[in-house]
Amino acid sequence: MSKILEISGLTKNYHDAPDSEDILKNLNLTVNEGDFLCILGPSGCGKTTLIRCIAGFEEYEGMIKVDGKKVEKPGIDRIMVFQDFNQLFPWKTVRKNIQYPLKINGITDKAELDRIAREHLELVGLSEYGDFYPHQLSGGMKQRVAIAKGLALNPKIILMDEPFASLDAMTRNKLQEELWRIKEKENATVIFITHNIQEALVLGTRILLLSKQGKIKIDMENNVAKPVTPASEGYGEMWKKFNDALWEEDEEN
Amino acid sequence: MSKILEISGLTKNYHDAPDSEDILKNLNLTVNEGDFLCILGPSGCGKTTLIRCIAGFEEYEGMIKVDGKKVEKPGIDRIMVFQDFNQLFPWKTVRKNIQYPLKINGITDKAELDRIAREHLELVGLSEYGDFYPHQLSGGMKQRVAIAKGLALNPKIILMDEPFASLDAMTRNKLQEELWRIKEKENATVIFITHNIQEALVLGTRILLLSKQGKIKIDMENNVAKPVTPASEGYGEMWKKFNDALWEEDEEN
Amino acid sequence: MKEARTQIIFVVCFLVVWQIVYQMQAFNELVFPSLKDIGQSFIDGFREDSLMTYTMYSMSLILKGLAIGIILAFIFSSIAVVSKTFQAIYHLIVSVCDLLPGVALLPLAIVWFGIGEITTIFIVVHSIIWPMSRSIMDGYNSVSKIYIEGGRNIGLRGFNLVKGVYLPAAFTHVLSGMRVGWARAWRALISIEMIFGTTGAGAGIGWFIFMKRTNVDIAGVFAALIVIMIIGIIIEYGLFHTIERNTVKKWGMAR
Amino acid sequence: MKEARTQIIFVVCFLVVWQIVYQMQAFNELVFPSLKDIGQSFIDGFREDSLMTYTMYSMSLILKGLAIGIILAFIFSSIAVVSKTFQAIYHLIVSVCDLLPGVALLPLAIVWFGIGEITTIFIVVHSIIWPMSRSIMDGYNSVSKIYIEGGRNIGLRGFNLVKGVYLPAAFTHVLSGMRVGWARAWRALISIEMIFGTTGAGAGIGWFIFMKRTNVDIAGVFAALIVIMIIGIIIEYGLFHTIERNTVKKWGMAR
Amino acid sequence: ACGGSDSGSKKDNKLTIAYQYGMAYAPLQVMKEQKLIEKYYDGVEIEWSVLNSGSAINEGFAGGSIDVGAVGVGPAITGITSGVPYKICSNVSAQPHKVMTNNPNIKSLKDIKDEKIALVNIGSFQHIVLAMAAKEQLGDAHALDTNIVAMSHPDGMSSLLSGSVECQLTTSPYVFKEAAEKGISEVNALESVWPSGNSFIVAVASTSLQKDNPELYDAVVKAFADAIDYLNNNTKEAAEMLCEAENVDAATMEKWLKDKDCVYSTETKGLMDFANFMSENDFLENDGPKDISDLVFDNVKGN
Ligand SMILES: Nc1ncnc2c1ncn2[C@@H]1O[C@H](COP(=O)(O)OP(=O)(O)OP(=O)(O)O)[C@@H](O)[C@H]1O
Ligand SMILES: Nc1ncnc2c1ncn2[C@@H]1O[C@H](COP(=O)(O)OP(=O)(O)OP(=O)(O)O)[C@@H](O)[C@H]1O
Ligand SMILES: [Mg+2]
Ligand SMILES: [Mg+2]
Repeated sequence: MSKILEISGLTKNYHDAPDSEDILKNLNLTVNEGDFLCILGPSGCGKTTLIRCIAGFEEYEGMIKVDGKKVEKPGIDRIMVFQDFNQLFPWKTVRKNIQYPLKINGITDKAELDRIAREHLELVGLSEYGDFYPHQLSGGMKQRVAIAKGLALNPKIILMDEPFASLDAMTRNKLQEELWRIKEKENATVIFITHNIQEALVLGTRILLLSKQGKIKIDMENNVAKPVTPASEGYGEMWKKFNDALWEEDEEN
Repeated sequence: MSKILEISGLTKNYHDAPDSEDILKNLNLTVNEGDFLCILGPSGCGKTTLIRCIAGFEEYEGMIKVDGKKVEKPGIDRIMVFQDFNQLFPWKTVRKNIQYPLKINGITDKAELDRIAREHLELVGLSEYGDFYPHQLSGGMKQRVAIAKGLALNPKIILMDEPFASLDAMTRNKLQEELWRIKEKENATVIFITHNIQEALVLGTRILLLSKQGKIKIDMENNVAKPVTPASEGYGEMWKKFNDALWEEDEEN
Repeated sequence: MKEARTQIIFVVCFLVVWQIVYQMQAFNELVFPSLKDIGQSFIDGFREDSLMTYTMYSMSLILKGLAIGIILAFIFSSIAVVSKTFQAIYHLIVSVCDLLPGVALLPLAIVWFGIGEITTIFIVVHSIIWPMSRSIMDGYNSVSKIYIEGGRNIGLRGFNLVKGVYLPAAFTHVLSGMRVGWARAWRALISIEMIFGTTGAGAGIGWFIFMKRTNVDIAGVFAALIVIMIIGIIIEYGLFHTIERNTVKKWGMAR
Repeated sequence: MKEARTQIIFVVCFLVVWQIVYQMQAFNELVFPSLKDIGQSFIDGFREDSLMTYTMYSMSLILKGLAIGIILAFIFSSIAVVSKTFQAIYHLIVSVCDLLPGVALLPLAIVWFGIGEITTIFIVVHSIIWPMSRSIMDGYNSVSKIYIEGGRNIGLRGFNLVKGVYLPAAFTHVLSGMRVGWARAWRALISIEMIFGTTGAGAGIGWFIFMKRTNVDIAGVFAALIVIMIIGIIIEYGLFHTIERNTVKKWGMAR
Repeated sequence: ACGGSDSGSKKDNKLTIAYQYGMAYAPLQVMKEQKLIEKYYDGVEIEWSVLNSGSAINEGFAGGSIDVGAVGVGPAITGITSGVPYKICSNVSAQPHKVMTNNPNIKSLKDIKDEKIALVNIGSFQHIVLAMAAKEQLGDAHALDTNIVAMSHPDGMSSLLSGSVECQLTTSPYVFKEAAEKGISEVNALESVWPSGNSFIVAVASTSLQKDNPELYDAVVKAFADAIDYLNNNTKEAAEMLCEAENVDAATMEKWLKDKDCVYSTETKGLMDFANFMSENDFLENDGPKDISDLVFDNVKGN
């Protein structure tokens, strides 16, 4: 498998105060094409910062290469679903929010656009909400539209920042399945931040545990056979490993 | 136990379109003082809308009484922690965000204010971030500050909208414990929205399952003895009951 | 509806107070005319003094000036978002030019553009382009970071980013700027007509005011002011409110 | 720093182009003076024509006018947030009054306030209170709902809510309005001084321009404009930028 | 007409005339209505502009966009001595100038202490005339400068009537209107220094017009003469023509036109005295004219 993402010596400091600390320090990471990389880690450890750097939103020291090319600005090859509820454009309806990125990227056929929007709205269970404006949606619904919008673009790399955090168990389950299906079909690479160890085990082909200053504490393949359930072989063991590491993390602070 | 909250015939429609549907329809609910009421339900079913009505942010039909008085506007007796990451005032530092509500409500002693802020920042693990502005925090950190701010006010009714959704398991566990402790100490009443059945079981003395249009599908006391763990007696049964009901919910749609 | 009722009641009260003050003879009649005189001047203005023609001429100048001013303000502000260098320069230009009153530039305008309509339009443009540019640039600078990132994320660059994200996201600022610009345009136009005069091309409502004043016909001046006010109300409640309702209010970005 | 460098380069280029145009004799020397003449007028202005006194006098009027205008704009806009009735009325007043040029109101002001400084200040206030009120009200109306709810949630009501939430949350709009107001104040003051003036109470920079213009001394006019520009640059980069850096930029609300 | 560079090519049939509003400019109104220039110069296309200040007209000349204009004596002298490329081509009118007051105790300039005097502008014709009177009667040309409030004639009138100022130096028709109000009286001040009939408004023409297109220039001069004749001989008809702009009935207009101080003439009067006074009393930044020929074209008669 080819390396789609290579990070070496990544250091990030927001420099917002004279004595501001490095958020990420000399981080090295390689991700292969088709990987589903889940990132766990305590709140504030730099997960979001890391994927923002990969997405091209932040200046950084060190080197991030996507497909061999240094990341300097955002690109349509890396689509990000943000953590924030307000990432939809409030001046566009839900449907337009999904179609607009497609239009910009060359899909102009009306029927095609409608089909894609319909399919993806159905996927996230919001078929009836196409004409709503974002401010008329609940938190979870906004988040689902953002996911639909990201997936509709069929990007090579999908960066997701706790996308399912505000969804109920059912919707979450369904979307997890869909995400996995789409990734497999398109052979996309997914980098996925979550606080849910179970979710990481269910989805990830590889799981990363980040600790303070972006130190990679655990970086391992997830060998539990898909589809993963709590009853799968090796699940309990893996779960405990990450859970313990996270607690340990906590005690260190 | 005295009834602190009485809701009868609550109907809510945003009237944002000529044919807009009722979000909540004829909802009846009574909450006793000291209750810890957890609300589960699929995304978009009206959980946020319900607690916004209780908090006094929405106009509604029907009757909501807090302590026997009709709710018409927000009041300092009902403190709400919103679902949105941007609920902190961006123009105040983290510490000021916590102290400002206290100042308004009559606590003017500098030392006292500092003590409260310090204690509560410690509580949510952000002692070092008192002088940061909200935009310098991660999503989970913002959420924790909002929780600290809400708790610092010692309100009689705490309304929380998925407050722990973006927190890692450890932080979440710790805050769950703290929340429970504070509630016990102050004999506060908590209404708590979550998507996590386990969380509902761990925290709630009473658990509500809402379905479309705010229909109350399950409303039961949580009799599992505290502290609740997945190993507690009755836990598995309860968990299954809610999980099944939620799946059923999903199939109905 | 309730809003309109309040406003009508207010206007009526205002008129009543006016008439009472008039009756009290607190001011010389030459400077404080009765409602009747003003009404009469208003009607005469349209019937005899071709106030309509003056008004239409002013409107046509305003529209030209506004169109040019708004378009230029948008173009420059948008370039300023795209290019940091241009932003530094344009910001300086705006800070400086916004302070120069049209009257002070009149000599230059006369020299550059002669004494025709163009000079008037130049002054009108001068009086709106800078405040509008400020509003637009301030708006652009306060667009929430997440929308910009959302736009860049889906591949928007340069002017497409401005059009697709900055502009709608800053629309409350932009609308605010348009309102200020519109008002400025009127004020500038009328002042210029009153200070500078008229040219062969035609005369506007400011000239009408000037003539009425020269003839110490204050009721006539008020009649002209009322025309301006009526136009203002039509534009504010007919145009701007409608735009607002169909944009920022519909989008949940303003109340 | 990079910004300042760009700006200095731009100014130098501008001056060079000016001098080249002058050398080409494209315009009559009377109306397009050389840099040397302007510079000379500038120096003479301070040395002989007490330009400094004029400037200080204008500044003192501006400050008074601005202070009154800003305070009134804040008070009225804030009442408008608290009371829907007042909002309807005030919105109407602003839409209407903002269109009336100071020159047209001058006769009334003279009658009401006599011929002293107060009349000038009145016109300055008139020229800033409406656009500022618009900016502030538009800003208040676009404050994100969640901040208002956050404020009401912790028990803020009425003016405390305005002070504690609306004002800081709308600060980009407010600053934008202050900048527009500041520029308007200058423009209004200079126009008024050019149209209406007294030598008794003191004379301002507009008066200086007027006299230079009467004497067809365009270099002198430019010298005065340069003084205005320099003041503008000091206020913009010394005051407004500092405020901006210590508020909205620090708060992450603007770039 | 854009820019000064094309002022040499004015030899076509276009002519831009700028004047100001009021009965002092009546000859231009007559020329316009009766197409007098067209009568003497076939096919000329005239653009008439009514500008509100002498400065604007001066700037128009400087920029080459005005060919003929009518301005006060003051701005004309200032313009010529500052190098604006024009000279006086004809006298236009004299108008009554009076100091009016609402304070019956003020009988002469000596009675004015810190009372305010409204007049149109510092450096204006009115200001200079006042200075002449001040020099004669108070010994110092600038004795009253601190009493001056600059405001337009109508503003001055309403201020006088409402008591905001005590005195106003004004001209027709305001002197007539004010005289008709009760409580307003005239201050004896100006007759001795600026006798009736002295030039108030003069016509100026660009030097390039005179040099490059003398026929058109002559047509303009003749037209002024005709218009002034018409005003003097057909006062009734002229009054009817002018009354609408002044918003009075024709009879009143006729009465105003027939006032002894309201003189329309092509001959300048007192021009050089005025220029000398300006130059001696710091009203000019540049050197004053040495000779009347510095101020007027050869065809102009008068002093
Ligand atoms: N814009 C910013 N300016 C300054 N510091 C920032 C900024 N954004 C984040 N930080 C800091 O960087 C650190 C990591 O933030 P980040 O958002 O990457 O955390 P995270 O791992 O995503 O946490 P969470 O799980 O809570 O979202 C935090 O300490 C935060 O204070
Ligand atoms: N401001 C609004 N205007 C119109 N409709 C709204 C508004 N807010 C919410 N809704 C609608 O009300 C319904 C319930 O929303 P609510 O936010 O209460 O859901 P929720 O149960 O909190 O969901 P989630 O778990 O996703 O946060 C949704 O269908 C939503 O579209
Ligand atoms: Mg994060
Ligand atoms: Mg919700």
